[in-house]
Amino acid sequence: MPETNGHDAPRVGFYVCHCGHNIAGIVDVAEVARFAGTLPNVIVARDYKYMCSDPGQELIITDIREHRLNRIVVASCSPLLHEHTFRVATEKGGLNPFYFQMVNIREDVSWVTENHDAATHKALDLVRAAVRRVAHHRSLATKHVRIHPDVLVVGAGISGIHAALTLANAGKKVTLVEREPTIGGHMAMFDKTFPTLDCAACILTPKMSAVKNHPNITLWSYSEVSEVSGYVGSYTVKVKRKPRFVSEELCVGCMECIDACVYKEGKTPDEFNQGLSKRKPVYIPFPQATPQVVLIDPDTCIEFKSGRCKKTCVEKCDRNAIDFKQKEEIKEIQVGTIILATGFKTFDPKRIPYYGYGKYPNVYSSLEVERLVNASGPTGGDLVLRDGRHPKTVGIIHCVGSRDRNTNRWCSRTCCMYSLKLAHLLKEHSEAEVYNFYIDIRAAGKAYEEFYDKLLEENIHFIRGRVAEVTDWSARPEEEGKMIIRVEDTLIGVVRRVPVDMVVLAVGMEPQADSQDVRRMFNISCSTEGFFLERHPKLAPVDTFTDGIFIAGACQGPKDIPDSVAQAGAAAAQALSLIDAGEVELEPNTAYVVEESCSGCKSCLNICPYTAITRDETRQKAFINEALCKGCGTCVATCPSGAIRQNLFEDEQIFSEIEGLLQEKESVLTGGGAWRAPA
Amino acid sequence: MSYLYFPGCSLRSTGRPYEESILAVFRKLNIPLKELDDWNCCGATAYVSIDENRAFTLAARNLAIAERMQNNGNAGEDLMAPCSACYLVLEKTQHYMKTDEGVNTEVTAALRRGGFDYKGTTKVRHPLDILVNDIGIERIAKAVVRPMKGMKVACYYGCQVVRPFETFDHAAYPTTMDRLVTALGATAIDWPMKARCCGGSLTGTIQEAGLRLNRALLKEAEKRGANIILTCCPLCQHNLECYQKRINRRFGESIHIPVAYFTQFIGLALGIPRKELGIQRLFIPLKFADPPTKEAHAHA
Amino acid sequence: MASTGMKQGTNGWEPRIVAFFCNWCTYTAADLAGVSRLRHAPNARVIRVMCSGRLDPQFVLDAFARGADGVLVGGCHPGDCHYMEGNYKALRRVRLLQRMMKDMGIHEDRFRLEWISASEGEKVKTTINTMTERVRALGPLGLPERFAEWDEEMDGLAHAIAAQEEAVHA
Amino acid sequence: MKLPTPPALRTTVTNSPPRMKTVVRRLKFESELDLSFGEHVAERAYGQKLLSCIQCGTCSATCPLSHYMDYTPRKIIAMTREGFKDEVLNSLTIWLCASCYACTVQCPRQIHITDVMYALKREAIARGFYPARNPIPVLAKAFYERVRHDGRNTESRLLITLYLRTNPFKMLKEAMLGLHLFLTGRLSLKKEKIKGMKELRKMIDSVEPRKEAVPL
Repeated sequence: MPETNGHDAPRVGFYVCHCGHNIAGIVDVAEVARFAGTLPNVIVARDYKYMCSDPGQELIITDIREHRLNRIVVASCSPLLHEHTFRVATEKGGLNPFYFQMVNIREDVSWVTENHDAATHKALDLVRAAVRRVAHHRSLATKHVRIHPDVLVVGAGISGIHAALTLANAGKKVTLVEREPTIGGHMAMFDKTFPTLDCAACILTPKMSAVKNHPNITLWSYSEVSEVSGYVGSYTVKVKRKPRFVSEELCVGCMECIDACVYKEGKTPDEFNQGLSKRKPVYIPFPQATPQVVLIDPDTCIEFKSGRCKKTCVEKCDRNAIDFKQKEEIKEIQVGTIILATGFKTFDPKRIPYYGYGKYPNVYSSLEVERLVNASGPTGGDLVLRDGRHPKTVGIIHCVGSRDRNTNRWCSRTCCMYSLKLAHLLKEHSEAEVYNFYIDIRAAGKAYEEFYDKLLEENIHFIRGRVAEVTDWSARPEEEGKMIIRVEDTLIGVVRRVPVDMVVLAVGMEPQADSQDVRRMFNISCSTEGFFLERHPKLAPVDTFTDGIFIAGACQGPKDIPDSVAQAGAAAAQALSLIDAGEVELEPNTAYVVEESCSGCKSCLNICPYTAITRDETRQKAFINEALCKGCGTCVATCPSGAIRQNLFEDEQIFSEIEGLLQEKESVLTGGGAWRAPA
Repeated sequence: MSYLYFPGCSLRSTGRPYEESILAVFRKLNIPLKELDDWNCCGATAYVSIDENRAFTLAARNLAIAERMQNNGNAGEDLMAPCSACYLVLEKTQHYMKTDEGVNTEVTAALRRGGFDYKGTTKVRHPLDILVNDIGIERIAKAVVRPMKGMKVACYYGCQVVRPFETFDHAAYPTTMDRLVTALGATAIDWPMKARCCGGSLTGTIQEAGLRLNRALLKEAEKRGANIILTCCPLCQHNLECYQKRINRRFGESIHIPVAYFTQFIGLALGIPRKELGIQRLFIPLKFADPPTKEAHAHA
Repeated sequence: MASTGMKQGTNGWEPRIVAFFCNWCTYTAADLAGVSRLRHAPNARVIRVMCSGRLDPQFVLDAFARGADGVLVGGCHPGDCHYMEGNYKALRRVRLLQRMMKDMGIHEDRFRLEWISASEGEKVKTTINTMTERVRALGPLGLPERFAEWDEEMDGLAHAIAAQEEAVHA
Repeated sequence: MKLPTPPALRTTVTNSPPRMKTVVRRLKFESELDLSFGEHVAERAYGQKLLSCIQCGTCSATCPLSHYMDYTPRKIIAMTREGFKDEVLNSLTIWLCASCYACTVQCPRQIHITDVMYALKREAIARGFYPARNPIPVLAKAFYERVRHDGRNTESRLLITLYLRTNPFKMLKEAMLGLHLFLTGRLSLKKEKIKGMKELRKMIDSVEPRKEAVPL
């Protein structure tokens, strides 16, 4: 007999929510309430417009008092949305919050069913099950765990940087891990930023050095997280620190070793400049790189290949910072919360051969152009093409690898605006005729539309049409030696051939190549496209389904700088609220051992992924460490003698749910009982 | 390795040299071909414009016959269709029978009426695909007796052999034929119109449009220094070759470039007599016997 | 009461499928299906568990015994389990159960395990639809009724025996 | 309402816009549209995605013939979707489509545009929506009959029928080419015919002819 709050028999209060028309439009809520009223133990059965509203919750609270209810069932939306709300209401009414059971008749019924009768029928079955289940509920104490105050931020692009600084300024210790030799991410590569046109470096580098100098931030660049274990409040993280072959402590970034290198000229395509220039084996990504530390690329360094280099770099370095023996290190840290800001990858335009990228030298990706027009870029900001010419006409093709079912279906959100920006910069740099080929201009942002206006005023060409092909097939003398962009001017309804000297492909944003591995490591989910999945698209945009792990920036979906920064701040705030609360409530859904039934067979021991189960050798019984148990219930299902049970998911509770679901006509129990667990 | 062979109507008239050269080349490589019993017209592009399920039925009969032959001693033999139109129509029929229930039920039923119980096992292949991917470039290269040195070839695939299904090559930038002719010692010129449409039957219907398409193709091929165009479809070949004179007359051009079937080209490289390859049937004669021109040497 | 039942379905009979969905992947996916208004067959009744690893074989048998025509289990894709490897444990048990149920003469199509990640609302829809169709094709399983029959036979037997005894001791 | 039949098929290519001869009303009343047309066509073209068109114009730009069309393929999709039935079925566009599938493979919405064009051709033929001497539907019909009759197509005979039905004088123009083909043995009047004609006819006729025309 389940224990109750002062009453022996369960006295159930049942409430069905209209949710406006969301539920009531399909499910006959009146019938549901009437039906619930006929069920055993049900004292009150009501339907109400919005149960989650204050008056709705008030209904529950007063009923508990007036009708001495000791069980509450609410049929409304998904428990993932409002279970907490109603548990609180139940508690306010003076009951233990776990005497509550929720029935999902919106996401699971009204929103997925057309037929009214079918929907109502399904709702009734679910309600019957819940009413039966709740009778077996027991009063439970919520579990609390301490939150370790330190935070791990993964990825040091603008999002990671902003999140780290926010936390550090709030006095929290932050470890910031970046895969590349320098922090700054994509933003560091940009020339100017839309719509204000202030230079990316000017606004980013101060934040970068702030990170470097902040007493509360440990910056581990050229490093990758290799292992994560633990749970909200106390995660153990292993970080792999790749060897730079230059001591971070000793190097001051004077870069004399670079000049001294036996290679007079660089031979390797420069990653930071998108391969538009060459770097030496010993290099620093760019002048303001943070940390200001050079590194050696063992794949191209003679010393590593032959071991017979003059090592002019070593001679030159008066601080003896260079160390060819440096080994990879694994560091281990303890943190309470984690923010993932691993960013995005740009679409590889080779995947659309029609645009001739990699075939015609003067077809560029937008990121390449960012470097090309940058004063500290490979050409010092001189807009000179791969074939040495200066362009007189430029065509910017929008939506490359976006809004296309053959590549990526989503809109990358940033391309329209950065294309406008590049159009402006290119015209500024070259006085060229600039064409934008777009499907739709998406300038929804503060001062974005105004920027579009400005560009129109600058007499940039805007042709509404998705480009079909870029070829060197000239049909007329004046087209000779040019690339021909073939497009329909959809606003005029005529196919146009536009000859240009330079083509810029506005490539879209994609999930990082290794996003699937990363999400597995951190035990979170990805949406269909492969971006990290937020807990709720509207109400929990930076939370994940794993408590204590938050996401910020473009790893969650295409985003521009303002949005990324905003999200980074939000993620930091979420982490802070956990940290400052000091502890977090956990579902008391842990497993426990009923000693008298335990035979000590050990079959549960190696089942538990968290090694929460040990064997008390003296008493020959299994013992579960509640602090370690995450409540998956795998051991419960494994125990041959039914000695392990799980709070909130007791066998009786689930059996009674099954019974309720299927018991259309009363008493078909015959024989069925044969399968019942020893309860 | 052996195949069932679906000639299609064109290869019995305008495309005759295509058939002759195919048979000759496969004979030379000792790859047996068995003509499909009592095959019927595939329906081409026109039939679908009248009634599509009937068009599918028409084409499906051939697939069914092929399957029947496979079950009677020709196990595992794919159905080779050299004409792009036939190739696509058969392929498309196969595709929609697999993907569209409506089509499947109706066509299968119709086939039953004709005494066919079609399981859908027939695979439709194009000779280009077979030669390069089954027989293999190496094997063909080994058999070359007269390398095509100095020949600058514009490989022209046309549309329906690669589109829409892209079964064995890219829809816009196919390379199969280019690799093949390179192996024969020739140079394949790179041009963006490899798979650009020749207008198909438009030359016969809305000729003005049809001619202009072909003119663009021919001019570009010549401009890029090609001294021959190779095709893998009777209609393309017909359009590009037989209408050259008219194109020149109509647009005041002076285009003169031979247009042959890629199989004829292979045949010559393998030293098969010109007559067996139907070379004499071409409007614009091929002068291969000549030693390569100096200019060609320079480029080769 | 439940007479508000479905009028659709030819003979009025509609397959009843009990579904055990794990909280983190499949249940979330089902919510997504809802939010995206992906209409599907109303025949599945979902029971939420934290992890498919909680699936006790008895749950499945009980469901059948109480009149389910099919049982569907949904968990995270291999390697994606929120609890590291609960779904593998589930897989093992399901394999075992499937063999058992074959011996019991329950058609394999009546019991299905699917990996459905949080983002696969579409898959929830198709899975439930296809399963419903398969089970509909198989017709009612009706274990409770069969149990009832067996019990009756047993009663008859019991009475007969009792009668005999009385006759002897009379 | 019936629109004036489209411009004659002698396409004259000029860069200066054609001079307006008749005034065409550019105002459209909703009552003049057939709002069911879009879906009707969509389901006949395996192109259900037709409705998802975003009017990007890739189809028009890939199309090697779009610049001779009275409406670009993109417009045809838009008009179909919006129910401009008469304009669509009267358009020259659907007849100019040479089924090269360039649009189909590049469409960012994966709309089977070529199949849509086929569907529209069938629709137009079924409703007699084309100028009497438009050679394409005539060719299609002639071809259809020939194949229904012999199981194979004899090109020579097909062409002759075509020219007789459209423009007999054109035959003279083609005579030289025809002659050349004869001489090279690439054209013969010998009729191609299959043995299993009865069985084929049985099969074909068993298929319900597609009733393209919907009640108007």
